[in-house]
Amino acid sequence: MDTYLVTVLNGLAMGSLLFAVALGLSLVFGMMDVLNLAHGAIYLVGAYVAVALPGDGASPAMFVAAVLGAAVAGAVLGGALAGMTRATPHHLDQALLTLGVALVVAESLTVVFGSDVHSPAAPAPLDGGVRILGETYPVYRLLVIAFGAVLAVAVYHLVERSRLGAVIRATVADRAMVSALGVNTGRVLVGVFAAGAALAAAGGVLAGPILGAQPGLDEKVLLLALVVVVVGGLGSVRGALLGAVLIGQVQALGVALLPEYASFLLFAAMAVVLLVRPAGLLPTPTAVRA
Amino acid sequence: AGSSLGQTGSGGPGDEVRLGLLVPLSGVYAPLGEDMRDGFQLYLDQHGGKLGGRTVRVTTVDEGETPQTGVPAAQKLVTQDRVTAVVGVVNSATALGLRDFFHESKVPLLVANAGADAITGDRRSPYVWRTSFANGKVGAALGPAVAEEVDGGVYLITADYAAGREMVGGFRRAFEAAGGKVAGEKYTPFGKTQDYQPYLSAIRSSGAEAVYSFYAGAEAVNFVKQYRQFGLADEIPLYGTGFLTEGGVLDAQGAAAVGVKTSLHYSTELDTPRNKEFVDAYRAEYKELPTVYSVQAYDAAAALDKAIARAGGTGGEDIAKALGGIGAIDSPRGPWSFDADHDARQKYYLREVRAGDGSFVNAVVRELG
Amino acid sequence: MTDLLTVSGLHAGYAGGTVLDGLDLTVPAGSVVALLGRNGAGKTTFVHTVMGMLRPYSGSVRLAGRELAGAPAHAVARSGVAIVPQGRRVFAPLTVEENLRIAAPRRDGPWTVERVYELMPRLAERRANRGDQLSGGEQQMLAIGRALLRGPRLLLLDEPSDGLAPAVVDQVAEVLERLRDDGISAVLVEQDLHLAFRLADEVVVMSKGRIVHRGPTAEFRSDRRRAHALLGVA
Amino acid sequence: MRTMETTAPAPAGVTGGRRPVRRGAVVAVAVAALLVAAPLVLGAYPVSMMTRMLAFAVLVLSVDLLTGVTGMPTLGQAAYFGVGAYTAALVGVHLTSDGAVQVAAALLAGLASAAVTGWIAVRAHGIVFLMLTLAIGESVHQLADTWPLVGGGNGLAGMPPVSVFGAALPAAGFVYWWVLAVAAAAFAAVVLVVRSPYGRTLRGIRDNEARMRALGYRPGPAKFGVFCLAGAVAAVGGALWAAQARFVSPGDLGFEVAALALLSVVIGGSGSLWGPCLGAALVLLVRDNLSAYVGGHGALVLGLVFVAVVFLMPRGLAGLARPRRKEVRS
Amino acid sequence: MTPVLELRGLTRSYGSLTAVDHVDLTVAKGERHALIGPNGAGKSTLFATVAGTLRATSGRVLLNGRDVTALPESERARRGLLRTYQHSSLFLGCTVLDNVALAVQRVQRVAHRFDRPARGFRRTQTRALEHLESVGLAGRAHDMASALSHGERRQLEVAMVLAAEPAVVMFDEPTAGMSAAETERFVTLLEGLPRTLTVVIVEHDLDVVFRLADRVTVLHLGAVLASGPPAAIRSDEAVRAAYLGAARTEDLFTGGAR
Ligand SMILES: Nc1ncnc2c1ncn2[C@@H]1O[C@H](COP(=O)(O)OP(=O)(O)OP(=O)(O)O)[C@@H](O)[C@H]1O
Ligand SMILES: Nc1ncnc2c1ncn2[C@@H]1O[C@H](COP(=O)(O)OP(=O)(O)OP(=O)(O)O)[C@@H](O)[C@H]1O
Ligand SMILES: CC(C)C[C@H](N)C(=O)O
Ligand SMILES: [Mg+2]
Ligand SMILES: [Mg+2]
Repeated sequence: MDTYLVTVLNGLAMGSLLFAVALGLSLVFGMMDVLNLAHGAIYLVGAYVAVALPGDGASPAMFVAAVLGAAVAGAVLGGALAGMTRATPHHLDQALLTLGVALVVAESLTVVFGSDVHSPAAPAPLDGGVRILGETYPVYRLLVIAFGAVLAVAVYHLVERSRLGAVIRATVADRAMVSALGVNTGRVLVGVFAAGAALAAAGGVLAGPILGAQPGLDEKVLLLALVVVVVGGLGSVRGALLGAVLIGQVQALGVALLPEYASFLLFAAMAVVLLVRPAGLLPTPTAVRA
Repeated sequence: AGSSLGQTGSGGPGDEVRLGLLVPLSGVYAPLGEDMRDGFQLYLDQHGGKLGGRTVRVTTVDEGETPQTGVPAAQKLVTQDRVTAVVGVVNSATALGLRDFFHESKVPLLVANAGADAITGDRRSPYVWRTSFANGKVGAALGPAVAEEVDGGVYLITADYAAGREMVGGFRRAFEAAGGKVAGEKYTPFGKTQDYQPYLSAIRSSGAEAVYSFYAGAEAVNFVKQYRQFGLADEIPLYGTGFLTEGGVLDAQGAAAVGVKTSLHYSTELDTPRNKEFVDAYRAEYKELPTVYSVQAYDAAAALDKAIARAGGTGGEDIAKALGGIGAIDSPRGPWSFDADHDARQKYYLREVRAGDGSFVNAVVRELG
Repeated sequence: MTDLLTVSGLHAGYAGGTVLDGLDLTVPAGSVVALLGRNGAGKTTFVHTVMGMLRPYSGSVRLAGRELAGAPAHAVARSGVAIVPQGRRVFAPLTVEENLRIAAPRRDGPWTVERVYELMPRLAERRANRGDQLSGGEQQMLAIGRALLRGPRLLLLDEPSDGLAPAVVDQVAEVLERLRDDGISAVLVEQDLHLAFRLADEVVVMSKGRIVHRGPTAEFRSDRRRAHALLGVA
Repeated sequence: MRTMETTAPAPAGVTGGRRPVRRGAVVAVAVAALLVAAPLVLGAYPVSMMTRMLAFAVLVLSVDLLTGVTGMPTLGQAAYFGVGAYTAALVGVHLTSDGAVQVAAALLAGLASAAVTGWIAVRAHGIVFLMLTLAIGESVHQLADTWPLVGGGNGLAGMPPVSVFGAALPAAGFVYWWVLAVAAAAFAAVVLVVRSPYGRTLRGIRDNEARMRALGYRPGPAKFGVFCLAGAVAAVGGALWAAQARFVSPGDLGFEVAALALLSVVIGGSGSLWGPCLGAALVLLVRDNLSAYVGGHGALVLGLVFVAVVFLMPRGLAGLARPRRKEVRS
Repeated sequence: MTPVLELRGLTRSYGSLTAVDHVDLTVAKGERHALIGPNGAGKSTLFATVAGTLRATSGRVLLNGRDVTALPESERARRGLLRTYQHSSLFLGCTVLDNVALAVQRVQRVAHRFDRPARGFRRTQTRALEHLESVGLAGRAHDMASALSHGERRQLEVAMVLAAEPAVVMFDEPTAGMSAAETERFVTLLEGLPRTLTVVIVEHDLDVVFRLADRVTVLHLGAVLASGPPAAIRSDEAVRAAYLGAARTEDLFTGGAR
């Protein structure tokens, strides 16, 4: 039983990471209606920022600086993407465009960092483990859980409770009309995009000590984030959180309980959720149209 | 270029030999491919760009990650570039998928990594040779040693794909034959597992006295690191096939890998003059340590060197025939030769990860049977 | 009387096709111009082009002397133009309250959300409903309220009575009359001729992207036959 | 192959309908002639390359049928492509080298597997459909990767050269002609479906499913039908792929294949059928050939191509065939 | 007089709001029945509930005496119960002709044929063109529906629903957005329809209502406020207060003969 409790805890840590990464994707997709397939590549940029940190076991200050640096890099990339995706309103074209950017970014990272696997260490004071229920548990992962919780509360208030949030949602619904109300929608678009990408990149730094950095990680993370977003419901912060926690547990507890089916669990969970609730667990409320 | 309605064959005789190097330069296997390219090139450089006395022109193509890209790339080498022989191939499926093609084209293929047992087993071809290893044999080499060292059950864990199952299967047969007991086994989704905590918990509660595993690439890094982060490294010794701690993977694992024991047919730490000379040369050229992958390709060049010298001409058929009679190769890994299955008959070593000066190395503990 | 809006030589259309073919129109300050015409004449195209929601191929759109042609819609909006678009275009995922709030400029204007509610109490009742949970008429009210909140100098009304019950049309007419008296100018595209005649100082008739008639309202009403011919009714 | 006139949604203002059609027919005949003549002049490698392109184009065709015509973006067609390829390979290894039998078996297997899995997917829309098809694709991939009967991760080798009417086709050029013939038939079949009343029904579903219901349609069965059809077409593509490669592995039905197929549709201009086929050729060309010249950084080139397509060809390759017009904001 | 459409205690709520509240209504075969009422009275909701787009909260819908309350929308449409949308709901990526042909081919039972190109189905094509002709859109048959102006879309909406050969058709503000000329054509079109067809129409344009309707029902706050012949409704005080407001009787034009 205790074994499973630690697994549940670990599922929370993974869920927390997933949340940080999926949130940006969800905001950009659900609110700006752009399917940003470069999200994983931007995450990877963050992961490599963590790699580029001087030496293993950097100081916490250094680590925070890395998170901020990555966020800035992500924001710049996101802003650029926002500018580019304005060229077309079609989902599939946007997918093509952002995937193209993703390939270019990821491949450039390989040129710079090589194709070897990297695995940055957690900041020195956090690199140890604590005993929990008779098992050793990495301290760093506890910190990740806390981070996810703080992020969730902050973003929820910003997006679902403020005028800015309303402007963003309106911009998705009818960009030209928002513009006709005197709002520079271009800026809104760039802002949301940049914020989403900054979250992805910061998530990359944060996840660095757990998932490492290597070519191909971008796709895996993107896929997981997509699953989280779709399961949770597009565009809603609470949905992303719930989806992330659920998928985190599926990959931890589910795998522990049903190891033979481990490779099918992720998609099975997603299919079940979508069959029962096609719009995800907590979609932004949509009314029946008369 | 002529029409495409006739049979294809290798380039005709001539003074120059055209060789194809088919290694992954993109995708998850790219680090292996780069090492192989470097190893092959080193041999050529050391021999004035000649093999068997003939000038060699090498065409390198990207194998990619799967046969989707690997197979067409090989076809290009043979039918377009008309190479005499091809060296490389990391992915086992790609090697298996190319078997018929090389067999029918009568062009020799020297597999310098792909480990599937079947490449040189059931469907052996006179044109397909392997300078690397068979998965089952790498695993089997460690079986008796673990049975001897560990007093109690051993837990088996690996990625759920052909190579993983073959390596662990090979280990298990040899291990159980030597009287070992299996405490449990898990096959983790291949390429999809980032977090091993659920499995590590299961290992802990199984009461196993040791763990045997095979992973490669990012999975190897994550597994070994988490094995330490979750405190198992101090309690349950970890054994594995050498790929678990080889090359760039070990660099990424760093201190987390210290103490992991593996079996492999090579280590940079082999204390022989031949190896020292090789390591120094390699280091001087590429500013990094060689890996088993570099050696496998290096040795493929060596095998071709001998075969071309022996063969009457530079035709693929001649070389393929000649490969059977080249005898022992004096390799950095120690002397080895092709066996009847066209596989490398070679020694395996028990290696243990130790801290070297500034980096971590696979120290050689002893030779395995 | 000076002209607030001066449009000259306007060419515009979609995907390379031309709808407006060298259109000229002026709206004097403080007056309401009714823009009439059959379906597909190009009225909406004109309104969208003035608003900056559609970029013209060529031509000039001046608001109190300032050139706006080619400027993005938000810039046009900030210079004092507001639109009640055809088809309402309320923001479906936003509540009534949010729809109004995001329209209100940050500085104080003549209109507040509360005043809109007073004008159209139906909206107040439904303030927590999402935009797509409103009846057609309620959406139209919301679209009008949203434009009023901008406190514009120039109102572009694209069939504001569309879908409104007669009693509500009446109320809206009263408001617009008051606004006109306050000196706001408007371009009123309307199919409801009662409303158009009640509000407009001048009538402009469009056909196939061109202006085919312009004159004071009273004059237009005085010739039934011509009016019918212009509007395509026998 | 009556290709060119198939630009699915008729271009606005078909006032001069006659001439474009005739020009299209001329281009179609020319293209067909070039395709047929290719093996006579090209070497074995380019011809095998073109063979793969044709097989892949058939897969892409099925993706366009779902994505472009019916509005159901899919990442799962590689699964049926794989089912077809494995079926053909199994038939080849164990039963007969007859290409027609292999294609027929693959077609049935694709149809059946699409029918078994499709009913789940067709209930969804948009991104949810995309993710469900992805789930199907990944699950089938996982199955292929671990099922010993089909060789697991090592793939299925040992397929003899394909034979047609009893004659084995050992050389690349003959295999090419066989694949070309089958691909052309598949293309013609899909074109017919798309231009038929059923095709119109599918476009109606794409544009406004709720309205279809209000008109008395039952979109569910119609979508299920096209899903099965697309599964069958993809499987035929798989059989052709197997006929060329004579080897099948899980890599043939992985995510990468599914994604490239979907991207080919976008690059080609979704809904036009022939555009995506060109897109398929372009994508394979870049992936398999250009990569060699840029030291393994083929993905970089591919990425740049994707970006360039969006900016230079807003309506895909198919858009180039129509007069270019100024784009405007609305 | 045989009732073709009967609503018995039909109710539809959105959460706490009862948009349609125990409505009883009987429409006879061939009748031209107008439904009017203030904004938000529940007219569109009523249509959607009758058509089956929305499920009824309670109550029943009878078509030709058969209870269709449990049937999905498509089944009701197949039995001839159709409606237009207040916001045009078209197939914007298809041509104008295809929009109508979609309705025609369903009725002609060729919607799932794929043995010939659609062009080969002559009967479908001509029928669709006839319907376009009747609303004045024949000249735009090959344009994309998305290229139509607002009013043109309203016309297409009418053509589409008539092409589906309804037995009972519910028009939701069909002339909103139509110009005077187009409205006139619509009214003429309706007047020319055979009396085998039953029409229920929601309109705010009272000229249209009083020209067409045999009977008028007034909905207010979801419930029936009054129902009767046009003259009676016009003079009903309650209706005047709830809906009509100041009557607009003055003549639009001051000069010239009519
Ligand atoms: N999806 C919904 N959720 C909640 N309330 C709704 C929803 N749809 C409509 N309503 C409310 O139900 C009431 C009836 O709406 P309905 O659209 O039926 O009115 P209507 O009579 O057609 O009005 P109009 O003449 O303005 O079109 C309105 O007050 C509206 O706000
Ligand atoms: N997005 C578009 N793409 C192409 N053509 C369009 C588009 N929108 C409108 N049109 C065409 O432009 C012409 C003018 O349309 P517009 O909407 O300006 O007419 P309108 O006068 O407002 O008509 P209505 O009274 O029906 O609203 C019409 O012929 C219409 O078909
Ligand atoms: C050792 C590994 C890199 C082997 C490789 N995965 C293979 O397919 O055989
Ligand atoms: Mg208009
Ligand atoms: Mg209504």
